[in-house]
Amino acid sequence: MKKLIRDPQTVVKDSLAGFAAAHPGLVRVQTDPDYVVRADAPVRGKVGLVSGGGSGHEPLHAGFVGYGMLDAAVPGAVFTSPTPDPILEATKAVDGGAGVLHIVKNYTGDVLNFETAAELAAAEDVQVESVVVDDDVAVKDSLYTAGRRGVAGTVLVEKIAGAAAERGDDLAAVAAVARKVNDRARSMGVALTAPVVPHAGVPSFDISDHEVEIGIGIHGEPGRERIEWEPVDGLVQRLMTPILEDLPFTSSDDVLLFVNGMGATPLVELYIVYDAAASILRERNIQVSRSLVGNFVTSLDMQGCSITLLQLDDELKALWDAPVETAALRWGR
Amino acid sequence: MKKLIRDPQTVVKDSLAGFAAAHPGLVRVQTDPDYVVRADAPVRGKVGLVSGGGSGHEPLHAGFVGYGMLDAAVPGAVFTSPTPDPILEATKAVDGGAGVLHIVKNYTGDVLNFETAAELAAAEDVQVESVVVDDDVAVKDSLYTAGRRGVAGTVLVEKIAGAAAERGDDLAAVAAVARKVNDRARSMGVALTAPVVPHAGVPSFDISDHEVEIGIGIHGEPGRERIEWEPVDGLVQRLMTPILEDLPFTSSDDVLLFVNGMGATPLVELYIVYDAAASILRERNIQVSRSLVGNFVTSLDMQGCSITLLQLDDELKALWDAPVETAALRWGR
Amino acid sequence: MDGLGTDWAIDWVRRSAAVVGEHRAELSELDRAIGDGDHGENLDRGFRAVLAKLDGASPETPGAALRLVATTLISTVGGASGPLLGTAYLRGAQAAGDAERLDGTAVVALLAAARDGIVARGKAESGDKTMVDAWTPAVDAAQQALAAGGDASAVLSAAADAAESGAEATVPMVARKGRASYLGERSAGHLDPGARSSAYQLRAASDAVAEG
Amino acid sequence: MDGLGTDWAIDWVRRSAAVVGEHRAELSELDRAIGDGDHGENLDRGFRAVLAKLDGASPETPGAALRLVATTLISTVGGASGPLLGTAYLRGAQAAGDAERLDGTAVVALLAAARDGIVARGKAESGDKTMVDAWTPAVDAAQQALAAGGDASAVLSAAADAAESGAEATVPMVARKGRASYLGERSAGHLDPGARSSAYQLRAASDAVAEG
Ligand SMILES: Nc1ncnc2c1ncn2[C@@H]1O[C@H](COP(=O)(O)OP(=O)(O)O)[C@@H](O)[C@H]1O
Ligand SMILES: Nc1ncnc2c1ncn2[C@@H]1O[C@H](COP(=O)(O)OP(=O)(O)O)[C@@H](O)[C@H]1O
Ligand SMILES: [Mg+2]
Ligand SMILES: [Mg+2]
Ligand SMILES: [Mg+2]
Ligand SMILES: [Mg+2]
Repeated sequence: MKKLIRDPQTVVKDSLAGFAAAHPGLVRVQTDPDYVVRADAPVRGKVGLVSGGGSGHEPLHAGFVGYGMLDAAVPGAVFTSPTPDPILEATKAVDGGAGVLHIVKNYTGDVLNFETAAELAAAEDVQVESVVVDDDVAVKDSLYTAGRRGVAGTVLVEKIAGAAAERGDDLAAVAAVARKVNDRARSMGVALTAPVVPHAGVPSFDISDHEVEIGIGIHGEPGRERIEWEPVDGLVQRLMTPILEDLPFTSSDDVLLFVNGMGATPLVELYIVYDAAASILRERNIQVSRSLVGNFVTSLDMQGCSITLLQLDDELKALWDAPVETAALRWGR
Repeated sequence: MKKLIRDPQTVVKDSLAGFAAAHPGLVRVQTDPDYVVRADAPVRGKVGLVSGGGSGHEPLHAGFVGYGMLDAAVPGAVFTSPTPDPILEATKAVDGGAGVLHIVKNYTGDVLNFETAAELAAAEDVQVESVVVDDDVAVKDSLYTAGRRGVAGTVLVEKIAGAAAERGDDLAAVAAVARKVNDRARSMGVALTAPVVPHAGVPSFDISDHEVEIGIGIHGEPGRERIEWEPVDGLVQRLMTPILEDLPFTSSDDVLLFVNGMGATPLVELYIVYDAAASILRERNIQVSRSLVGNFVTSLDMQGCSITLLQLDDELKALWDAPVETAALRWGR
Repeated sequence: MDGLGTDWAIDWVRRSAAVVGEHRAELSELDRAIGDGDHGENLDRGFRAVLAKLDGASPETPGAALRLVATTLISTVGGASGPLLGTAYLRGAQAAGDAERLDGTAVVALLAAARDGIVARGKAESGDKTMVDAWTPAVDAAQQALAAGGDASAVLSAAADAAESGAEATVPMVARKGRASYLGERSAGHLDPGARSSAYQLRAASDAVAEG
Repeated sequence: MDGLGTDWAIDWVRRSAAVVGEHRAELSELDRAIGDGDHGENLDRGFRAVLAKLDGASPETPGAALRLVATTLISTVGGASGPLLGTAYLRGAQAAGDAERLDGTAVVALLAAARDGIVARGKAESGDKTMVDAWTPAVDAAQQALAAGGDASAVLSAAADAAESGAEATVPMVARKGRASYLGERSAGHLDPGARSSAYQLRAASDAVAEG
């Protein structure tokens, strides 16, 4: 295995050190336990937003810490949810008196560890609300399963809830906006290759040179189905159909179209995916009024992408357009 | 070969269609010949900036079209310089009466095709100046060679010259700033894997699972030297030493440190590279006052990175900090 | 004095750490097939931290030793298995209370409490292809061994055997909890990593009796 | 009437297009070794465009046919070879002027002008491992054949032979121009793709004589 690393054991710490050095005005990086907070945290009177999860999905989450988005990010080991300690410390560090929202991707590990941290925070008199993101339509949801995964839609939740917090919404209102985004967002992904986790040193699954995995997650889990490679329009149709049917999205809806790279797919391809997805929406008379294309919720060096649709309304558009200043998403300042 | 494409022959056109659809307020995409211009081009009285080159380096160049940076980008076929026609058309389309600067990466094909376009533009009474970017220290420069390649430093030239044009500098002044950036920028890269060009379908060079190429370019050319993989600090040292010695950068210099991903290297690794490079600068008492980390000048799905140092002064810092609004680089608005 | 003491508990912990370290690659490989490939890494990180903690501490009761395991796993493992196993050891420790020695009845109570803790947190049922499918047969077998007049040693030996068979029995199951559930039908045909590691830990508990 | 006419020129162009198409993969493979792997693709794109243009045009002189090749290559090939070969055909066309037929002297002048065009634009010298290393021996051989009393056919045949040997002779060279120069010493041991494609085009010119 070749990677630009020192040692598989120190990947997260070393990367955080670089992140701290590269963005001194934006964030502070705490160590032992490890988490990243806005340079000006805690912001008095503002609801604090904390997210986190396994590392390997960069820029998620640390790349979204800053004005108008997250107040703190808590990175676990690669693909492994963080433990409660750093979540608790981050929660306390960003509490400006208005309470803290935990944005948690729906994985058993993330949910359990954030849950424990929230209980511990409550015991220290920090008001915590939690929103669980589960936008991945590849996974069947039911009371008797682990439910849907949280994938790329997380960025949209973090951006929009962050804007709501920044405009002064209280904790219940910020949580409600976050849930609204999650309720209206649907995602699905395809992988051409599997990621290589540093401490494993081999691809997370084996796949031949002419096959793709449909319905993959962001942790190197195999997907729901393996098929022969086909040109982009067919692959995009396989992602779009379940997405469109699920909400469902219907004619004259107004959407944000988000094409997310898994980390090793060139931008030139992501824009081709965007083109294919936009055509499908055009046919269905669904209007795309906002868009996002790039590597935002990745799976190390996996090749592939996910598509996310978010049903917009005026409030969500205004919050999406509101200024944001983070390492990985920035506009308006 | 698996890629998220329709057909190797239509990769550039399909991707441009997606780019146009994703960024309607920012750019217009012209076809036959193909180029991308600012939505508000030509900007009256402002020097127009045109760059271009082979595709496959996205977001370079189209991702840098917009306020405060390029007025137009001219994409050739993958890894192949564009022909004079689209360069000429783009040049005319962005001429706001103050002349046009061509920013050309130093490759024989790019230089020759831009040269021809500039002659044709002059014949149509458009004033054109050209700046050739050649920041890659991996290549020995001499009168009797093709000279150094233009690599990641191109982004810095485009950003800073774009800011100079936006503040109202005339053509000679914008060209002078662009040359100043090029004179003070030095880059070098390392590859872990080779890119797969769509119409080739196989990696541009063969490399084993325990070797790396030092001193690579951005077109899948093999580098100067092949060595056994080693941990990041050693690799970064091999890039930094020639960079530092070349200008040379000396103690108490103030620099911009730019870690650029080649397209398929996870951000988590790029920040580790940043950490390693920043340590070396710290030891040498060189101050890092600006930084950039991400995939900006890529080589399709190559794994690897380049490091660029730019010696700063107050003017360059102010121009770097000036507002920019493009698909891939944005701040201040 | 009758029953298992603190030495047993400490030896259990050390043996668990050793067996997890030894099978780290196997556990991650099992997890690679139907999860995200980190289970061995996660538990090994946790148990190495437990050993480090143990060196600086001298728990005075089995319960104290297990509480140390619980808090350390919770604060070092992360993922799903960290809080689940952490809760198991925590509830086990609570069941053991301040007792200096645990007889068969106490051991059964400890195991049942641990299993209940996993279920309370993870909401998995038997047959969902999780570590519960090792723990529940283990608890059942332990109860039967006790009813048949077995002592602590017999109880643990029965639990370890049943956990092993339970883990094997996860192979044909279709996962309904944890990451493997994302695979749907494709999860069948693979052994659940958490069930396997649970079986290792229960075997360690039984093996430690000889020394206890 | 003596010498080569428009039919010859058109046949040359068609043969060049055919041979480039046939050897597209080989040319790209040569370029993959010491460049960026697109040389066959580039020229094939250009010559296919030339064929398309030719179908809608009926050039009246050899010069007009070569001018069509020149402008089409310049506007479709890109890269280094596009402007270089484009300039070669443009200068060749200029040398041919309005003549309806080209004798040996005119063919030598055409080849020399083409070569000079490449050198003027690309600044490569002999031995730099570029297409110049095919063109310069070709021009030299053509001049010798003419001096020895050869006609246009003999001149082209000598040029084609010399271009081929010239291309072969690039193998040991260390590149000093073009992308291959970035490899330094590592460029030795490989044949230059532009020299090979130039030799193919000159062979096509010679083969076309039979039909011209
Ligand atoms: N809801 C649950 N209840 C019980 N056990 C579970 C549950 N979810 C997951 N597990 C267990 O956790 C194991 C995976 O642990 P691990 O790989 O360390 O965590 P993660 O899935 O977060 O990567 C599974 O093999 C399974 O036995
Ligand atoms: N300065 C130069 N002078 C003459 N020929 C050159 C020069 N630079 C490159 N070439 C020729 O161009 C060929 C490469 O063409 P091609 O691959 O189409 O363009 P690119 O190098 O832009 O990808 C080389 O093999 C060489 O023969
Ligand atoms: Mg995990
Ligand atoms: Mg090329
Ligand atoms: Mg796991
Ligand atoms: Mg080439």
